[in-house]
Amino acid sequence: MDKIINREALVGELNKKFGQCAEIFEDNTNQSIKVKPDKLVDIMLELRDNPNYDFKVLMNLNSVDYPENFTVVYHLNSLTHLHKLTVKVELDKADPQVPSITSVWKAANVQEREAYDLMGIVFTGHPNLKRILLVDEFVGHPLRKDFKLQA
Amino acid sequence: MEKSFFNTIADALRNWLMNGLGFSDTAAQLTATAIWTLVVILFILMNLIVLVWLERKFSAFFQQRRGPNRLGPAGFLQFPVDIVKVLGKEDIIPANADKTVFKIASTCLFITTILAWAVIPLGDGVILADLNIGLFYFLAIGSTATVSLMMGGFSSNNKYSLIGGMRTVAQMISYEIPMIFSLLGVVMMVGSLRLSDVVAAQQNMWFIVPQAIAFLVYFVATVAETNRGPFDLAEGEQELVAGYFTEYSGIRYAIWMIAEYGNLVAVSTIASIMFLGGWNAPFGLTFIPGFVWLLLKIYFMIFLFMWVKWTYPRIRIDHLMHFGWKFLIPVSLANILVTGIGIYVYRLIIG
Amino acid sequence: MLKTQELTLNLGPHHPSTHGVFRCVLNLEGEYIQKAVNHLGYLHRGIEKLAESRTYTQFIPYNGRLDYVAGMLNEWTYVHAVEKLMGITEEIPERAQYIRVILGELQRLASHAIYIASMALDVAGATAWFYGFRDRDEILDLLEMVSGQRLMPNYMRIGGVAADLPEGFIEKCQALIDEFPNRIAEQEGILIGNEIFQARVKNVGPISKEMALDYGLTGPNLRASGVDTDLRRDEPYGIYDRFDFKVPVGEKGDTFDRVLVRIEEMKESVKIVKKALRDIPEGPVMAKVPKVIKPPVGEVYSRIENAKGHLGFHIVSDGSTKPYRLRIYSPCFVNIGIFPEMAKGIHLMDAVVALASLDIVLGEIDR
Amino acid sequence: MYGQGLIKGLRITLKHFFEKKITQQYPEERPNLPERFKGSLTLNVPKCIACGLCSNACPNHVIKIESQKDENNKKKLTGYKVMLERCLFCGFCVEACPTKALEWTKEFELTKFYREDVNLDLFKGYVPSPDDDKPAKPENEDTAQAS
Repeated sequence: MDKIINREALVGELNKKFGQCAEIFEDNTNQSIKVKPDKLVDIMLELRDNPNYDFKVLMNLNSVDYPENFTVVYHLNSLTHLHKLTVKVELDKADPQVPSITSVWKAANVQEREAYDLMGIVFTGHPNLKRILLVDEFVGHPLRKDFKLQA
Repeated sequence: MEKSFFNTIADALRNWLMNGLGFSDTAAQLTATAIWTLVVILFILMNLIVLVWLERKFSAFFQQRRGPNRLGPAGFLQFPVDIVKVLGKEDIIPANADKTVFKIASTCLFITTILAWAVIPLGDGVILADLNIGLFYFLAIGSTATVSLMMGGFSSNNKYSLIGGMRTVAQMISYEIPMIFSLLGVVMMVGSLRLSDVVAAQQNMWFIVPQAIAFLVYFVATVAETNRGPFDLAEGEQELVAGYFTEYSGIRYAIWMIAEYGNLVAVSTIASIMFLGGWNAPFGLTFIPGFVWLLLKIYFMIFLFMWVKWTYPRIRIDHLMHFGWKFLIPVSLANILVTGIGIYVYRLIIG
Repeated sequence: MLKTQELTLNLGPHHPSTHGVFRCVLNLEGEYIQKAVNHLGYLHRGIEKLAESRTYTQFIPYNGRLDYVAGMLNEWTYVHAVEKLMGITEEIPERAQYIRVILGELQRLASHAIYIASMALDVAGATAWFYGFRDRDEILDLLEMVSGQRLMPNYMRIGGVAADLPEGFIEKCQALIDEFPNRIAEQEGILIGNEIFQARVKNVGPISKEMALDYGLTGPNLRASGVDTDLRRDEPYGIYDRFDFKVPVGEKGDTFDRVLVRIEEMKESVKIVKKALRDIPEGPVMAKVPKVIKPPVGEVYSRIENAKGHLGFHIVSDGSTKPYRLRIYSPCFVNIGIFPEMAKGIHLMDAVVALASLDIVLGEIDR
Repeated sequence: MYGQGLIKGLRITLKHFFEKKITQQYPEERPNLPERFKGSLTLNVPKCIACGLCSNACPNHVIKIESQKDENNKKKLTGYKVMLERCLFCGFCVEACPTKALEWTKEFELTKFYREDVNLDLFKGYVPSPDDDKPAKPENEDTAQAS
């Protein structure tokens, strides 16, 4: 099974360092934290570079269209400690904007473009935020729940 | 014996033209030459039919497949049928192509191939023009083939063709040199550029024995000269789709193929003549005519070409250049030096 | 006035060596690449959106359409994710676990055989290509025997596998697995040991350890760069903790290392299948799961070691019969992101080889 | 020594040159298909109880079932269509069938000249009248044959 990181300590240290930006997110996986979008890049850098966490790998970058908000989900993995962490950022339904973390992991580049393409989340500071899978003229973002499917 | 046989036919033809039809001497000579040219073209085409079939069969056998086997015995008639198909295809000329050059490029290559065949003997005395500079003529004509490949590459208005054409020029010019140098050793030993003299000098020993290195250099250089794998960079289908003939279709494409296979047969024939004793029969098996021996040797060479092509991956262009200039040319030059010393020592001993 | 200019070359989408409909715009200086830009999406089918209108069981066949040369592994990833979401990973019957390992490793062999084969074709070694596809075809025959299909098996089920192994499978599989080391040796003889091939692939497109982690490479590509990681060993799923196998790791991370790592991995896979065939117990192949799969509300991110890298499924369940959101982390999609970086400054011929060495499958990239 | 690999490669290809060839001569030599092969679909009509489970199991909704209630208030099949052009060949329908009426055949040459011909009409046209108490008989003998 996955190794569980001590989230209380992690959140405490993050909050101490960057000021009330992270909190524990309760779900069934027991490895999620929720952070505020404006401090995201700093937190990710800390998570990557601090040897206590050492999250060298961005496993997955996902975006979910919940009824109340858009959530961008970052799955992190550490090759040395073999523990995992899920970082969630909740975004406003009307104007989903989140800072890009391409400067932290280049792996985020294509995944953020995909999230922009299919979910319509704007990653500010992304070097090349264009549609990646769909054509440039495409209207709408298919993975949103309000996207009308045509047979 | 054989010489008389073919010469008798030629003489009979000339006599018949002059006496029977009342041609003048020059006219009879010209007509006989024209007929010979037709025979050569026919020979190339016949070879082509066999070669395309062989190439497909051999590649299939190397790959544990069966190859063509539907039309005719063992699929032998597949190629004639393909030719008919190709003739029926639309002749597509790309927009903005240099139309004139595009049209004549493939024919130019075919012409050089046929011209090269003028001095290649297919048996004792079976030759169109037994020039005293036969080998020189062959090499000189062979190097003009580069121009037509470049024409095809440049005129197609296609980036892949352009890169393919550029690669061809670089490659063929580089590999011309070791090819010529490798043949020089043989020429030095014979003391003549006439191909029939070269064959005559191999009565007792084939030149592959004293000139083994030259044979290897020649083999590698000709693989590059004929644009066959592992040196088929000009076509380079993995990155250049089909190289200089990407845009060709129908009969023009077929002419490229005919010329390429014609070149392949030509260089194989030269190899057989220069190194494998030409129409001399080995082990005293003289009851088989020399013409057949020569054909066997040619096809042995072609088998070698195909074997290599269907085993090796393609070499990279810079490695190709390094290999040509830094390895093959020094080796062939050293071979010339050793041959020269050898001849000098031999003369010193014999007196 | 003479002047020079950069040549813009469209590599693809219909090009022999882009392994599908991948398009790359190259800026060439001579034949050296100055800049490469990826263009994806020619095969986009919206499988993630499709999943939202299919039940959990009904989505299984679509996995074969992702990475169509390793369908069995994809299905395994998906059913493993759903099982994890439902919390029934421990209830899968022994026999089903062994069947999954056998078929998964066979599929990995098939996928790597294709990798070696297409690598050979991209350096114009057509004969080695045929040998690779011959080996792969024999594996596919086995998969067909089990599942009825060669590429899209639809054999894994949530809670086990669809049916027991057919009669005669064990013997046939044993025969093939005993023969397979010879096949690998043949590929090593005709391709890997060939000096021309080595000259073509050595020092081409090297990826350093840091760069590989930064760009999120996974699987054999990451291991070739010298990162010692394998999910089968580090986070054993299924019954992989019972198998003892080496994890081959490269040194330089160049194309040759990527090929070698896969060749070594094939040898290890053969060992795993051999042991699994020896140890496979009798018994049921399906756990007791409800007919209608209704996972509890929640989410799961589960990944397993696919042939191309870590294939991950992030499934968000709202307690209904259909996934609320299903995200496929596709290894090829992320791996291809490094190609523009790799291609910078190398020769056009090398770019084709470097692209092939990433082992991309467009069905998975574009989803 | 440099060149060893080259010679080894030549040896391997030469060995295969004289080996037995492995290509299947397809139209004459039929492939030996396994028992579970998923080719075309066949319906054993008398067994079918028109329950609709196959239609429900299908991810792409390619199966259309028409049925009528007979005098005993039992469902009777009046039409069974498979839009094979959208079929994934996943086999969920065959697995779902409670009476094993729907089965795979080993027929794999499914290409047709016209697109409409691809779709299967496994059962059609037979509308049982109230006074007809004989079991439903397939009209299209060759496609609906019980295997």
